[in-house]
Amino acid sequence: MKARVTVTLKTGVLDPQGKAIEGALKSLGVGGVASVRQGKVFDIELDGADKGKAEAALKEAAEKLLANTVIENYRIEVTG
Amino acid sequence: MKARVTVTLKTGVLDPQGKAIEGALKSLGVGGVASVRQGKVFDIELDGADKGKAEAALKEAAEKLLANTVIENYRIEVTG
Amino acid sequence: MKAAVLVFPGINRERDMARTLKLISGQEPAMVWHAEPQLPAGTDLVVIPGGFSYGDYLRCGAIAARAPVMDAVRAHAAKGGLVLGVCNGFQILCESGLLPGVLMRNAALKFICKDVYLRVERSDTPFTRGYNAGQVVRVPVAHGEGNYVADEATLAKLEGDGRVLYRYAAPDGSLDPAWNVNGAINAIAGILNDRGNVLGMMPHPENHVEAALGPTDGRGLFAGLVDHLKQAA
Amino acid sequence: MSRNEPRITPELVAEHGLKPDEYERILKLIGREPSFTELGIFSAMWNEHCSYKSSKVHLRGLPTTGACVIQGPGENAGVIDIGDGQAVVFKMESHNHPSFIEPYQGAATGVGGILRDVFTMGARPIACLNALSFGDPSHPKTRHLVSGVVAGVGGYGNSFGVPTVGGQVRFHTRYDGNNLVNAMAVGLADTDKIFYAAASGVGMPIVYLGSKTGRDGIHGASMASAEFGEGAEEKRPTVQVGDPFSEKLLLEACLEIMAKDCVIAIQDMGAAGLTCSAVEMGAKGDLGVTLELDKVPTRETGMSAYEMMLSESQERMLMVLKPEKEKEAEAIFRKWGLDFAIVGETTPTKRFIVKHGGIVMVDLPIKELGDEAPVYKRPFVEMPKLPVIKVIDVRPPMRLPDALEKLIGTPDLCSRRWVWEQYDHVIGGNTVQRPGGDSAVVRVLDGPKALALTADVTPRYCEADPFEGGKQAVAEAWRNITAVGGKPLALTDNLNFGNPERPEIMGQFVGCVRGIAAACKALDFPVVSGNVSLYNETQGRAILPTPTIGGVGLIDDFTTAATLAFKAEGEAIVLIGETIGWLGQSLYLRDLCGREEGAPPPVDLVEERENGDFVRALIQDKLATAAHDVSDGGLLVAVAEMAMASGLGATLEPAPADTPPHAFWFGEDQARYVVTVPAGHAEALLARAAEAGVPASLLGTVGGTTISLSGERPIQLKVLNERFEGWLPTYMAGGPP
Ligand SMILES: Nc1ncnc2c1ncn2[C@@H]1O[C@H](COP(=O)(O)OP(=O)(O)O)[C@@H](O)[C@H]1O
Ligand SMILES: [Mg+2]
Repeated sequence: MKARVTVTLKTGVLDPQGKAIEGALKSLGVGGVASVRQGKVFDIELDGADKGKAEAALKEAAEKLLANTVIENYRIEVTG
Repeated sequence: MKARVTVTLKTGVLDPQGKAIEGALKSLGVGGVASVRQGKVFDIELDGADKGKAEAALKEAAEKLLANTVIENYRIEVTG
Repeated sequence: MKAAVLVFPGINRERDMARTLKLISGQEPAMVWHAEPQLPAGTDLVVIPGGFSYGDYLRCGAIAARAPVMDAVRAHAAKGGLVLGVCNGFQILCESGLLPGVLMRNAALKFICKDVYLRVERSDTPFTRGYNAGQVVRVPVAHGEGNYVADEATLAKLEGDGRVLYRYAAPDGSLDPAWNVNGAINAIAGILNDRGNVLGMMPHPENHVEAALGPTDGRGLFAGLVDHLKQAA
Repeated sequence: MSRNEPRITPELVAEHGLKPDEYERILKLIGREPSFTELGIFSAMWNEHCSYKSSKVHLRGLPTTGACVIQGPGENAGVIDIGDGQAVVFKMESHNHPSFIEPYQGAATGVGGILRDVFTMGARPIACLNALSFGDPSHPKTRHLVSGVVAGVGGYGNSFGVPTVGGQVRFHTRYDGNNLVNAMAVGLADTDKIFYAAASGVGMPIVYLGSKTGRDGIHGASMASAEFGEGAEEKRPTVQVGDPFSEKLLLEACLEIMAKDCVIAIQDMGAAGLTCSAVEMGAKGDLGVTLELDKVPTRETGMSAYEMMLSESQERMLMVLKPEKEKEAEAIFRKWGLDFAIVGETTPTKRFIVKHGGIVMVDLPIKELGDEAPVYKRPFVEMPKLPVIKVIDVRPPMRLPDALEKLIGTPDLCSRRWVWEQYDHVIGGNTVQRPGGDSAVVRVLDGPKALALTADVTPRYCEADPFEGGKQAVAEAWRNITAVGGKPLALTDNLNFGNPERPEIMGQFVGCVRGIAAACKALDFPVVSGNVSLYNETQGRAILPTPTIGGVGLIDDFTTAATLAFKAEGEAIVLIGETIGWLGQSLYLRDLCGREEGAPPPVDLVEERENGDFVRALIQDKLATAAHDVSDGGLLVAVAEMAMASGLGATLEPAPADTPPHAFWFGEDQARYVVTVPAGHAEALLARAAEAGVPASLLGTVGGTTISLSGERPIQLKVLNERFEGWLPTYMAGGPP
């Protein structure tokens, strides 16, 4: 089974990376960029075919390791 | 306008970070993880309402900066 | 030797580099701001020093690689001018396309600062003529993303052309994964471009040049460059 | 005074951490009910962190003056004179709570904050140190905290570009719920180009520099403010995220405008950001300040005055600018891609006025905001002295070689390499002695001068006897500087304790501070800056009292600095100082006998000074080939460290007949050093010691690949090394605690 966990910064948390990228895009002359926030994706393959189980495992992975829940949110999608 | 650019490693490119996360998840006892690949997402706000223009700008951003096209693929979605 | 040291926002080893260049060549290098469209006239050697240009946000070296001054560096390299990129400089060179491959997170996923041993693979280049082929030199590394990766074709070409100049090795010069500090493929620490005038390397030879502070193995690289330029002149 | 702000209720006052009598004080001071924003400002200015209300009366007892002192406590950092027109600017600060919540960012922003304190004064940072205390290795959170904190300290310093050259790491169950992260930064400036916080001149522009303001770290009151904020937002985290890249730019930009003589006064925004910095600049300069919040660069929309005044967004500064330099200063900041905005001006009124959206949100007397903060003489009790452990009551649980092999691999004695290899400790090209020795040695510019830097404290001694423990922390820092041949000049402290409202904790605090003061006086080692961190407790259990001392010493010629590694076969090993075999509170007693007991070793400050001065002179006269102080673990551990650093072993003399061997080799008597001299020079050294009235005795001879004690099996260096280097990496990789 395939899944994607997307981890993004919570609103209001400073995103130095996004800020630097935003600046770079502007100075590269890419038009109309107002703001950039950077996040992470994890493409995960799981053994087994039980979607419920997979989701539980992914939630555990996100909580324990993939996301820093103090400053980040995460979203899980089982993609196939 | 809001958009998301997702950048992932091309198949075959080694991903030490993904590998390490995979190992960590296994040793945390998260069940059934077979493999992990890490990528990035950029949530971008754009000025203006022209979708075509926005997409062109995003493509330029991805090609010029956001992705290292030697090792990475990207995908653009205008989300709202 | 007329050296130009590039300064990008977030670069932080430019002083170390400038001091070493001065110490060994006797000449003060020019410090060149990233927004400059041109290099100082008569520049022999462009040095891209270490640090965290643009915080190393996005990818190491990615934003710096797209700065205006890099067009001038490309032009300089195209004319056969010498370019040396150390640490972040190496990353910037890869991102700018002047060198192939990329530098990924260290295999242990941690920043690492320690002395390493490098085996000098050949001595017939401007960047290694200060050493003997097979010589082992001790210099520090200080990086979180120095794990060199390239696709198989690129790697075969690099190896086939003898463009790997420095490799992480054991103190006796043997290759041993235990001494490959960041997990780089083929223990690659430094590579040359196809034309032989652009070198990128992760370790910091500029930090090992003064006897009063410890090993001086880094001197050879700079002394070799000085010799090369003298001879060329 | 303003629309749209919540009404002040007793609950709201309490949520701001203000006691009812403190609120009464506010009412009396301003003669009316404060606005919500004003309440926030009072709570920020009058909390423990900013006002030092529990500690102030005691800190007055610390000696803060001396021949080298240019600026003592009270500014962003202390400043000392090192000759040749050069000054060293340094301070230590804690980021304990944030690093427990979010270890990486908490530690990172701690480093960022202390760096800012140093470069605000016009100094370029040249070194960082860090003192870290973690819970028991077996506690489920410890590994996570260690890995996050160390990565955060490194992540910030490495990117900013300052070498992190020293520190301390310890583990103890009393830090389980409350780890400590103390970060120290050291910078170099010209004595005639130091910048201070006091504003001067009326009508001078106040400039906001650096990163934009967001809703970061708006503490206790964040809930209250959310109630009137726009719409239903997710609950905001109160952790700040560090941006070392911006800070590096801020450093370069600040040093550039300082060199161009644009600055009248400058102050970084640390705790309670805009509030503290603006009030301090005005109050110190006897001036009023007016701020126009509409001009403050923000990165979020709809921020209220309250939020802007209390935001702790990082990488920001406030500056009073010479008006004629405005364009020049702005151009420099723009070049570095930083925000630059004139947000206010100085006034003659001594009022602190804040306007937002055309409304005056704050109108307070600026001096009283700081000066009239409550000061408490909190009740304290001294704990009864603990009994002195008699050596005769400590049966050795194992033979000496086994004891050494075991001790050297314990969490508190093993190598910290795993930590400091994650710190760039060579950047700058001036690191003469890297981590792993007694003090780090960092060359000053091109030399020959160098600084000796160290951070020390032994919390278990402080717990057992706060006064002796406080003395010991200072003495050990002084000793570590001496052991590399440095002349100790001044120190910074970071006083980490539990809840001061508990008399026994206050007793620890008072005892430690008195001990520190006594040692500073006796050793001519003044305090020039520091930080107090109280309320370090969880569930009513306080941390061990941990007054970290950061010491700075001067070496005239760095090429003469001593290192601890043995140098050559056949050299004589000599012990300086007296050994009676003090086992109380020793690691031997704690970690091998399972007894965390007794009175700690007393510190005789006269002896400390005599022995130290003697050793320093030996090093400076190039007589000693290696030097190392004796601290945690005692004499045999010190010898083992010298051996491991060199790969050379030692053959040791038997313990004196009147001292049981385990007490001799593992006792933690103070004021001791181990030095080596070339073969044949031992007699002369002993004679020199006798003449100086300093106890000295021959301990053995360097050589071989083992440490040999008479009548015991030889201890293989290889085995020692494996144990010494093994524990931390193994533990961090998930191995046994
Ligand atoms: N957190 C740290 N960061 C950098 N260096 C450290 C850290 N902790 C310990 N070290 C280094 O490890 C060595 C041993 O530390 P410690 O046992 O506390 O020394 P000492 O007993 O001489 O005070 C010292 O050189 C010290 O600077
Ligand atoms: Mg010591």
